[in-house]
Amino acid sequence: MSTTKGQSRSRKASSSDDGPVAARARKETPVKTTAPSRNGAEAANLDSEAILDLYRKMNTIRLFEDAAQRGFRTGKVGGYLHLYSGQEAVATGLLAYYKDTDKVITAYRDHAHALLLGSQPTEVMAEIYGKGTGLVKGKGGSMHLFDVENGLWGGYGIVGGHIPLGVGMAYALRYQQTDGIVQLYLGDGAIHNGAFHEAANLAGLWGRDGMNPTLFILENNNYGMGTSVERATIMTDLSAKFDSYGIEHEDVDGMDLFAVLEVAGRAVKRVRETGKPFAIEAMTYRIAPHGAADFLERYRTKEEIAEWRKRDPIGLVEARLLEAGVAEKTLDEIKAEAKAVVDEAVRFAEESPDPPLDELYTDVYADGVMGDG
Amino acid sequence: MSTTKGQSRSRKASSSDDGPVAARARKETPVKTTAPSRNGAEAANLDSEAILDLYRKMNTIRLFEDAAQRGFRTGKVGGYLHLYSGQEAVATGLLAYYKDTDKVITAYRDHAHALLLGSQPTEVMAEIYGKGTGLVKGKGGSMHLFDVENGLWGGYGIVGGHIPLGVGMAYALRYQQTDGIVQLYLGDGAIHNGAFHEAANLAGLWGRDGMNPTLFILENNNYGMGTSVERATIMTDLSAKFDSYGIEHEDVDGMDLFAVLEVAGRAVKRVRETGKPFAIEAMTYRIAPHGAADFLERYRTKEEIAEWRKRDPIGLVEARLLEAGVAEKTLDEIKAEAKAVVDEAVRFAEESPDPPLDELYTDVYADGVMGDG
Amino acid sequence: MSVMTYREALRSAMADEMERDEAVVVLGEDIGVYGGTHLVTDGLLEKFGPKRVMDTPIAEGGFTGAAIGMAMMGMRPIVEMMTWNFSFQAADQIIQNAAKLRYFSGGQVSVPLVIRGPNGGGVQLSAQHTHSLEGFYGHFPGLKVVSPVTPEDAKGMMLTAIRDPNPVIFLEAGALYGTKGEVPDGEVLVPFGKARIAREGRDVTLIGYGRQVNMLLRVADTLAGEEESISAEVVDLRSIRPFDEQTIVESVRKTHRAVVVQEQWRWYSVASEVAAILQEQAFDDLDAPVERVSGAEVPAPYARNLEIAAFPNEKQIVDAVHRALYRKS
Amino acid sequence: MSVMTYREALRSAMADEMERDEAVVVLGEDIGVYGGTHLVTDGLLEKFGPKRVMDTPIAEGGFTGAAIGMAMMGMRPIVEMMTWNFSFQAADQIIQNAAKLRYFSGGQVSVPLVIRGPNGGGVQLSAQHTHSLEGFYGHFPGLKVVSPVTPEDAKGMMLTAIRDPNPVIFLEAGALYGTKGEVPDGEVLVPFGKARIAREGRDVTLIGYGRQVNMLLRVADTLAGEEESISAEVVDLRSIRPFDEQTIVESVRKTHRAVVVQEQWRWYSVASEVAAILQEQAFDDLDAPVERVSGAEVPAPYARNLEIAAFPNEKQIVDAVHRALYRKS
Ligand SMILES: Cc1ncc(C[n+]2csc(CCOP(=O)(O)OP(=O)(O)O)c2C)c(N)n1
Ligand SMILES: Cc1ncc(C[n+]2csc(CCOP(=O)(O)OP(=O)(O)O)c2C)c(N)n1
Ligand SMILES: [Mg+2]
Ligand SMILES: [Mg+2]
Repeated sequence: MSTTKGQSRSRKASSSDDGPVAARARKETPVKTTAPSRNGAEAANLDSEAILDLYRKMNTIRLFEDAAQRGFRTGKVGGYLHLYSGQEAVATGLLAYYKDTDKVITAYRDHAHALLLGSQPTEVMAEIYGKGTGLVKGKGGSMHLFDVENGLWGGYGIVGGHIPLGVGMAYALRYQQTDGIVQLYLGDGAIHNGAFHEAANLAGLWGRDGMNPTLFILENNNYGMGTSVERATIMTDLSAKFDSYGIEHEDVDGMDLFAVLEVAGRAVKRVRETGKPFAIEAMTYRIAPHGAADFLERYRTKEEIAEWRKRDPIGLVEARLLEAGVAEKTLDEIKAEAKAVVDEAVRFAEESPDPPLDELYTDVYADGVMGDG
Repeated sequence: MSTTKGQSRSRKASSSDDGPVAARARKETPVKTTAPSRNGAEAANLDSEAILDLYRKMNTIRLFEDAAQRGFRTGKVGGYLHLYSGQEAVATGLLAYYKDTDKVITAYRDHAHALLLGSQPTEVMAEIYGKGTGLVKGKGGSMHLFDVENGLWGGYGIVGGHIPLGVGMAYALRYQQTDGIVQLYLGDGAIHNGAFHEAANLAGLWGRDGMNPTLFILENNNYGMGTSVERATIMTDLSAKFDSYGIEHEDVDGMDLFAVLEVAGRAVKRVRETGKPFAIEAMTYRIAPHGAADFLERYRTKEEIAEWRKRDPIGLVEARLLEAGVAEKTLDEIKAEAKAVVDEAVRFAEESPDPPLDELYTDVYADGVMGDG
Repeated sequence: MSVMTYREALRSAMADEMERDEAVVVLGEDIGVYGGTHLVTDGLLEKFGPKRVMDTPIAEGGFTGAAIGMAMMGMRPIVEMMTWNFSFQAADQIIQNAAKLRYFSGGQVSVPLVIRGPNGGGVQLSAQHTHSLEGFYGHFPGLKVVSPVTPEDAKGMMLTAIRDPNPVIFLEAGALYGTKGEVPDGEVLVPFGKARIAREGRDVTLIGYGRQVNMLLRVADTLAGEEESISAEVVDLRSIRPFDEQTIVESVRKTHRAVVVQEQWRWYSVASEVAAILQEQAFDDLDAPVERVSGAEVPAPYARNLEIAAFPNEKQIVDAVHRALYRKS
Repeated sequence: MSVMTYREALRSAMADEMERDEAVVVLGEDIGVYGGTHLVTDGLLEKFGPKRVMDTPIAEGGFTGAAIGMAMMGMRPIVEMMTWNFSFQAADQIIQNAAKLRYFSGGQVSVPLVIRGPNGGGVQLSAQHTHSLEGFYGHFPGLKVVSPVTPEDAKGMMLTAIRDPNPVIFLEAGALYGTKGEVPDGEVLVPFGKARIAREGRDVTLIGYGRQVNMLLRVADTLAGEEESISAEVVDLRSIRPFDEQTIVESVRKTHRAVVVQEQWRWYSVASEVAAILQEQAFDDLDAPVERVSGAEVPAPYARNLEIAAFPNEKQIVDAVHRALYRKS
């Protein structure tokens, strides 16, 4: 535990040399809740079955990412490939509260979100392989996963660019009188982009009339590619930046599934009920490189990675389950099942055909103009 | 006095229904100094001669704007025309501390800045008239006044667009080891634009190493065209938005020249010495329409304008001077002199020739490529 | 039929569609309380209320992106760009999201969005406030780009735009908001991708769009009045993407000569494409090179005399016609 | 002469100029500690320190605007766009400020700025990460736009760009960073506005820029090897603005036929302009329409087979040449 609190505190603290204003801003944010919540599970009233299911999902994500990475290293996967490894607890905890009227939107690090929302691992892997059986027919690739039936609205490659979309989607959900909310994921690097600030201001403004049920989930893995938070801003208490838009916020230890579950449950309920935006900053870490082509990783030390690996989110859940008396064997079975799912996904992807060439010209326009089929 | 404090407080207070976060943010900003500072003049150690000179400048600005407005109404001036009337105390107080190593950059409401920095009123008016004798040869017009000899670096028409420029200029001033600072003016509407947020974050970041002597002057006249502050954001304490970038800030009654002088003196000194950015939010009001073509003004009431006119910045200085025993006659003489200066500017502008046609193709490139002379 | 201004034509199209379809909303800067800086949306707030007529902060990228999100959910937002000059701040949203979302979602998402506002110069707004962006946006697959000149087309094409399931860049002739014309009553939609023969002629084809079309019609009169009278056909492109190649090619097959006129800069522009198309598809029919008349290759100047010199004028066009007919001016 | 990669050529030009001139600085995302995502700036931080090699937050509009401000003050900033796809977020700064500042300041200000980075596709980055923006930026007066393909030009044109007193859009062939070539030692500047005859020929002129030039050279070989051998001249435009009209016109006066190839989309593009120029200035010399081969009119797809189909290929070009020579393929 102490490791992260150390990590996360030191990260926040890195702005101590920012002068009184930043210091004040830091003080002023709501009490941080990065402390582990023993009873997160209870708060989330999840029985051990439910927890085992989340554990299964986290394992599937990790193994899925490892397999995608192998596909890239062996030249079967092209383009960019951004892995979620290390951050599993965040999306797993948040999406445990997904309701079918909700919508989810994120950036390019989107495999986990698709898997958690119920997309077929086979089709997700096929998309990453660029096959016609892929989630978006091989047209988008790893960065552009969409499965609107299951609530996933992308998958975007331009940092900051998807944030205004999510805010507009949230407006539509209330305009259309649904009880849905938007789970909008962004990274610590995206928060310095103007698109975030313009969108957050609109969310706060529209939320005044209950017209903006946006739950911002800031996945602070301390790096935007190779640039650490403290090298990107001097006001490193990122969640406090939501104060400028009248958006309340809370921090959470993003490595601890149970802490995430607890905060997520409260936040989702509140956003759904009020129609006002809310923000969660999850302190997390990607143990994977930024992208599969990020070979050097000069921007961080092996030691730092090792420190965080000690708090691997899957390991933490495992410890808790064993502690709770779940048999080692049960966990091994689950891991085996997860592996089987991923192996099948890889097999499916490898054996799937390329998209038919005439797909090149479809889906440009919604109404067959200009050579669109 | 009470009027403004009422006005300004009510303006800040308008966020009281923004929920606890905004409320907290408001609380957390430094103590507001919108209260009038009787000794602002002393603090700025200005003798009455100096004050009379500032009074002269404010009158010149007001009469200049009235004349430009007449030019527009009579069809002699084209394009857009944005008047500074009502806001004179802000730039007059701030630029009283201009030093010749400093640079000034602002948006399109820029006539006063040029006049205060020592541009010839004749050439400024000629520019507004689109004449070849204008400050920028008739090529830019009212929105694009430049006089780099005197420290004016424009004059920009795209809201938010000039803010990153000012921050980069400030970096250059330190990189080149001068003691200059940048006075960067922006409006309350511009603060919602992404360009502001990206630039302010860079200013804070570069300021950490003393490489960003930017003095942000937020001229809060409560309207972005026809949109009031509280209709543009729910977190209406605009200066508090600088907290996100570790930039300290202070508010001032922008109608009171002496209050502005006091804050300006401290702020300019501090930015110059530290190389770190600082922000001043001046609560002010434009008694003129947004632009000369803003005829309806449906967005505000005659009563509101009348209320503010009671605190006309020129009237307030006048009262203080009379109180201090300056003779009415002296003030009348100054007004007459100011009028003479403006009349001469108009005569010059009207009699000046159009730019020669071959000017159309000059100043496109700094070296004569592609037809550029 | 009823006579209305270009401004009223746009407004009535929006009002009609808002009446007809709850999904249609309008958002932008000062379109509500202020009434719209060009009064195009005047009265809509009173009629449809603040949930459907939304004043926004000055954040073109943010509210354009939000409108894209609304459109993804099945709403039909109309974004007002106070002027198109401000759309550079929204270029990332328009080009990276609106234009491409349908493609990179494998057809799962569509973006029924209209972005409209005044385009082009002519009233001394100088460099930052004077752009003609037909080619700039027309370059990108996934967008539709139109530029009506008559009140009739303004209404008919706005109706089409609002019902279009794709993002539409609607470039209004800002200088013509006050001009009147006959407009058919009711739902008369004008399809995209169909150019309009504004005047029939035999000797030369004059091609343009937006406010240039009015100048081309004046030039056609002038040419008809010349000693050796020249009969000019005037084609109003109307739609930049999709583009009606057939109409201009057929016209040139008849006249054997073409002059294309635009306010925008020459390089990599609409006129470049028109010349390229004609030499590709009417190579043997052309008796002279396609002449191009474009804006001066400089940022727009402020001074009235310089601004006038920066835009195409009737004399330049007449001279171009004479060159195309190998006559001396 | 020394052999170096395209990447090394760019780096050595920047390093040389930074040595020579204190005013030159580099800024962008992950160009320092990370070494540059394409390693073009690798080593510069160690050599010149953090005040001259500045890692920035992800705020293209902000840091590009800041660089413009530095340039106004007499510094010579080089901005790295990690890829040009992100420049849409800086379009307002590039088009509204960098391109126009000198004009609307009446010549009081100049902006000696270089914005550089990889441009074009080919490695399955899909729709949002695949653009070829020569025409997009080339449209605007006030900007210079160049696109070198050889390591020699990469260095020579970068030296020219850094010393240019105007804003230069430097579009690198991202797919070619690793390709090697001979580069003259020392300060050998390559001027802008001068195209390069990459191969002499008699029967047809193949026109392109960037990585297409290499394909055109391969096609020229193919054509030479055909039964009825075709002698193709290959012109590398190099500079998009200013543009060398003379070289292509003279070549076509000789060959009477032209095929222009580009990765970017056809509509309102560089190829449109080339065709327009040739029909204007070589009307009587052209024995066939100028043929255009462009990228498929769709956002870039991800799947390898679709991406390959979306870009011009040798067969398409050969077919275009045959059409231009009225031969059947
Ligand atoms: C506008 C823009 N600039 C740069 C990039 C290149 N880029 C891709 S991911 C990334 C880092 C983003 O960091 P963060 O938001 O923290 O997300 P994370 O990768 O950590 O999940 C950058 C700079 C981009 N995609 N878009
Ligand atoms: C990006 C952009 N959007 C819209 C406009 C149109 N516009 C000109 S001034 C203005 C209001 C700006 O308000 P504020 O920043 O408060 O400055 P003020 O006019 O009050 O001095 C607007 C919306 C613009 N010039 N640029
Ligand atoms: Mg990150
Ligand atoms: Mg204002």
